[in-house]
Amino acid sequence: MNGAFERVGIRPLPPEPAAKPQRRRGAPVLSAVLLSAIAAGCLACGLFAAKDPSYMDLEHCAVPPGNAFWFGTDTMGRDIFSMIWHGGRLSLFIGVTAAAVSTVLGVVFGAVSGCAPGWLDAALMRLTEIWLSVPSLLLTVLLQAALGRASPLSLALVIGASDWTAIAKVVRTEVRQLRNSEYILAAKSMGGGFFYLLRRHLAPNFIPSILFMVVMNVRTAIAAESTLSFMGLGLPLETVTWGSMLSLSEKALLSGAWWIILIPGGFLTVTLLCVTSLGDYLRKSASRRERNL
Amino acid sequence: MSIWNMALGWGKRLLTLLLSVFLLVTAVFYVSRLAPGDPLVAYYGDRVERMTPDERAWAKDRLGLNDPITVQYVRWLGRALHGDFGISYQYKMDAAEVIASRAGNTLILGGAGFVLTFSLSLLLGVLCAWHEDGPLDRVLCKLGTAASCVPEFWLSLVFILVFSITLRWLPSSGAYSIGGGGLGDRLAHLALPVSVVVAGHLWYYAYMVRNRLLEEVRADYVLLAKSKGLTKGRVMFRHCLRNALPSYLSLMAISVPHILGGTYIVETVFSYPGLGTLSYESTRYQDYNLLMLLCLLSGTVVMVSGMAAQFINQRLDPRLSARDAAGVREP
Amino acid sequence: MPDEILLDVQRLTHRYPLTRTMSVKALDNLSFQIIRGEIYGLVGESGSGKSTAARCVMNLYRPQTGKILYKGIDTCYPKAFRANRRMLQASRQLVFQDSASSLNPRMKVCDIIAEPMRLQRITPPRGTLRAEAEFQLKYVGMDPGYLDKYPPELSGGQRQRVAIARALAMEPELLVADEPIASLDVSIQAQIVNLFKHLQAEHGFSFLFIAHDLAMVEFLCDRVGVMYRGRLVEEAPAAQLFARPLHPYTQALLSAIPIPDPRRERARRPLEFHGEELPPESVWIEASPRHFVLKDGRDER
Amino acid sequence: MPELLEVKHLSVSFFTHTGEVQAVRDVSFSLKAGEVLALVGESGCGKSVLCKSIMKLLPQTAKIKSGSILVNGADITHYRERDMHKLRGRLFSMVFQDPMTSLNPAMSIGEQIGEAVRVHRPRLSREALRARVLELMALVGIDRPEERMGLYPHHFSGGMRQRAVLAIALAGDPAILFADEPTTALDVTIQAQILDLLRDVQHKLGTATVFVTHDLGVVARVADRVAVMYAGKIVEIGTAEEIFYDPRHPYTWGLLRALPALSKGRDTLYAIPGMPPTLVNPPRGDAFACRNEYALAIDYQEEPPMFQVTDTHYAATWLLDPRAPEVTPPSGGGIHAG
Repeated sequence: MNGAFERVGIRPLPPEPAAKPQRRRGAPVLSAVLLSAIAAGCLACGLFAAKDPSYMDLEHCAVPPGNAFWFGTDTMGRDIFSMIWHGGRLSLFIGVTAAAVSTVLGVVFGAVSGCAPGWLDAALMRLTEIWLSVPSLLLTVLLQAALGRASPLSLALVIGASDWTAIAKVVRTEVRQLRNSEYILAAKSMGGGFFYLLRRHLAPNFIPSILFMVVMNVRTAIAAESTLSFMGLGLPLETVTWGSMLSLSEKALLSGAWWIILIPGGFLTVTLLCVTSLGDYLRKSASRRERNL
Repeated sequence: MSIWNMALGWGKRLLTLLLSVFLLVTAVFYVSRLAPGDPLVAYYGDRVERMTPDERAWAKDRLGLNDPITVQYVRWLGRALHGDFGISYQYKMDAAEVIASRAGNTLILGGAGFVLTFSLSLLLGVLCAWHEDGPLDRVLCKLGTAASCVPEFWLSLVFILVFSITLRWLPSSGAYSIGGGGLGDRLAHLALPVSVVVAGHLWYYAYMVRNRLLEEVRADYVLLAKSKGLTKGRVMFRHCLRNALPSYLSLMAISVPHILGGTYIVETVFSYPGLGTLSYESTRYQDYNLLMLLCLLSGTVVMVSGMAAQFINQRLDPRLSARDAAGVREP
Repeated sequence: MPDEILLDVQRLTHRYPLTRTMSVKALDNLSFQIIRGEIYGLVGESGSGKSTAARCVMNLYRPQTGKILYKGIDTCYPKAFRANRRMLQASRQLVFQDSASSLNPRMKVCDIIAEPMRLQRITPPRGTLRAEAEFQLKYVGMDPGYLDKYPPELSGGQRQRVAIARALAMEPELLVADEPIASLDVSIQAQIVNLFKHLQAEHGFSFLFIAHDLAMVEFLCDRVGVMYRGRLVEEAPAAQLFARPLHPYTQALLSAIPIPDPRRERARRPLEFHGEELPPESVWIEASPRHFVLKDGRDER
Repeated sequence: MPELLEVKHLSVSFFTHTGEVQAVRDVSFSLKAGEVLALVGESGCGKSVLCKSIMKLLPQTAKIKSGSILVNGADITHYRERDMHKLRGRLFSMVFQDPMTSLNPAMSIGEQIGEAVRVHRPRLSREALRARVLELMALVGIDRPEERMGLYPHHFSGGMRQRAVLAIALAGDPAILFADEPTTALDVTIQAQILDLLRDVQHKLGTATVFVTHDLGVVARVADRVAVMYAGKIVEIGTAEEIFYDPRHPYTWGLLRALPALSKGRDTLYAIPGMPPTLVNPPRGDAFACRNEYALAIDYQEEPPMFQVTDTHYAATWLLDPRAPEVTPPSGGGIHAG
């Protein structure tokens, strides 16, 4: 055993085994699968939902689900099965477009406000407060009125324009916080200009924290579209979306045609749930990363 | 900070509040007139379709709708400052009176929703924070997220379908049965709308309470409090909850308009005669005077509750009142 | 050859506004000079204004009054600063206290080191920016394998080395380090201080070293200034200051450091300094050659 | 003299998403009534986790894996929260590192101290409570206590806050005080005052103290006995004199040599090469071997046991094995008395 007690000094350590890539805990697999199934179904609706969603088969009004009409027909005799997929396409489109609009507005507004001198920042923030103080439904109706006729695109713009304040606030706070952080100071002292700082330093740091808000905005926008259309303030009855399908529900309630209410509403709710759980996951992983830094 | 300074600060805030409300009202006035549609319909109903152009012009003139928008605006503003908000085209009554007759119903619905939402969310939030990551917390979190995803109007429909049509337990519309009815009748009519309002908002606030409490639980001072020998309950209630309460109260203040405004959809679905249905009608039928007054009202409620929130924060949280007097250390 | 003054800070005063009417004086008539090639230590306790001084020197804050002459250019004067911007930004570099917050957590090490070169559009002498970053990283004693890592993956000492590599990539003439070792472990502190000493000997840059740890200052610095409440109370060559401190505050500060020797330490009683406010009529006198001290003006009379 | 606190083969791990972090690995030590034990080591060596695990103040991710904790002969290893809160404050209490965050910002100082008194004496009258709070504030050197009782933490400077924290910790007359780097966040001059205060209070009340620090100067000032920790283990333990004047573990040598005061006049400071290992996968054998110029081949194979040097002095290094070659400690590795 003499060799064991020989003085050998510092030896390099064997390299550490590389950390195993671990499965992220709580990844919303089910939600992702469901959501992609719904989205794929909506995109490829022409392939399997062959019936014309706007065709009114007046001989078959409010038929319960069965072999001929899988999900039944509504009070105007339209086939709910194909309406779901065709209408879903429009609902999703409005949701995504509106979220994109609100994100762009919010980021620009928030970044400007965050970088602006105090008085301008205060003025801009007051403006968002005023914006917030108009009831959102009223706001969309007024905006819609200002834009003219309701079309899916204009509705998306309106919903997006009424829902950017939350993102603007978050971006502003993040930018304010980052602006005083030392690595920004360091880059400044090395001669980095405003746009350089925004591109290289600010944006990569606040994008993860607003990502989940963007996803949540998709949810809000889908919900807002359906609410507006349901109340007759959004898209007209002939334009099929999940919301406009539900605007027939008053008649359906009287006749007890549950499928007209429950099926489109169920699709709507499941979609919202999936989007929410994806957003929740994004938020959690963003805050986890923050904690690790 | 002297009382004088404080008064100055609040005075300034009041001034900005007035200015904000003024800006809001102006913007709404102009934008609402840009909207297509015919305000005459609200006043004359179907008769409008049979009117000759001359009659139309006369009718418009009578309602003061022929002048340029700015003239109309100045006139409206001048009258409004004297407390005259014009008449509602649809109800052919003083706009203020129309609102006064409906406000009570909304206050009952919104108030009940508000009280229930906040007491329940406090309860749920504390419960979840106490059992952090335990089975109860997880189940409640999942349930809450699911509940908050359901659109209010659809939830209302489902409730009507289940409780009014299938089970026939509760009435589906109105605030009371025709021909009056007692307290029980009112409550029965309230039950469904209130539960939709509560279900829509509850989880958002409960989650807020939970996270705020957990933030406090993770603070360093909790370790010291525990090492004194305090029990978990005492630490939670005497320290964490107490520190989280000011921000919760100010959140409550901010959300007054949210919850009152949230009754909008619910009122429409349940045909509940409140301000929500009123503002829905007034936007739909371009009932300008009514619309303006409703906007003025909601703007004021929002701004006042914002101010109240700030006030609560400053008065209740010694940390914030200290920031006002920053620089004064160590007597 | 007479000593060339590289940095001349003259009567700097800086206040932080608290409310509209109140403010905190962070710097109060601060003056000091740094000679080319020397290591100047600025020590003081928290709130003494030493970090503010560093940031003023780096043009990150603008002092209310006073001048900062760098190579004869008044850097606080916007016109002069703009005219010499590139030279000033390239030849003065800053190392912060907290490497966790002074390195962008979402940038790779090689991008961090190359950032100043990219910003100043300098053609890297070793071909590519990456090669340059690799060279600098090796130079501060780190393995090139770290080039593609992100700051949160590194330890505190390694991050501080990266920060130093970034500063040195520009071949600065003045390096300002604001408490660069305060957040590190003792054994790592020694590594970083050795690195500083070694690099300074090799590059010959002037070095403003800000710290509260007097022992490290004594080891590293040529001259030391002691700050108290925004003012310089004593300034002397390091050996002299530690051997014969004159100002009561310096004496208290020195005696407060515990000695790692139980028998001697337990027998000792640290001095205390109770001068809450320095009398305004204090005068700055040269007590012995190159040893300056702030004397209470009333004592002189 | 009976042992007040006995820790036997204690191992504590954190279970995080990156794996098991073995923060404390097989630590044994004991504490007698009235003595001051210093735990020294670099950040992340587990010294603070050790204290918190004894008081059961660790987050839920931490688990005591093995070993036992005995207080006055009673085994408290498996005590639940409801048993622990009866012991905390009276049997042991703690002073934390950062006085800026360890006080409740929304409660007045007097109230916080009063609460600590009341926990253990719920039937105290108002006047008696007030008197006790004033007495405690005077004990920790807060002048004009009557005026300051009603103030909030943000009115106080760092040093004053730490005094208030100490008053809270002493409110229940604990037998053991854990002081977790109580002066690290403070300025040197304030540190000197707080250290003196701690020593005075300790003499007056005879509270046994576990003092956690990374600063050997502070250790020299306060400690009767010293335990040096590295990578979750105690590598050397002994009286202050033994550790400073006759250290046996190469890590202790390194720590002492790295003090700048001992490098006076030299060109470079001595620095322990390399970095401490991560505790997710502690290396095989002696964790310090890869930074140790005196490492033996066996250090890379097998963990050294505790070798006894004297009755009070133990060190975990194979250099103390009779089969090991004779090694002269480096100059500066021990401070020569006198």
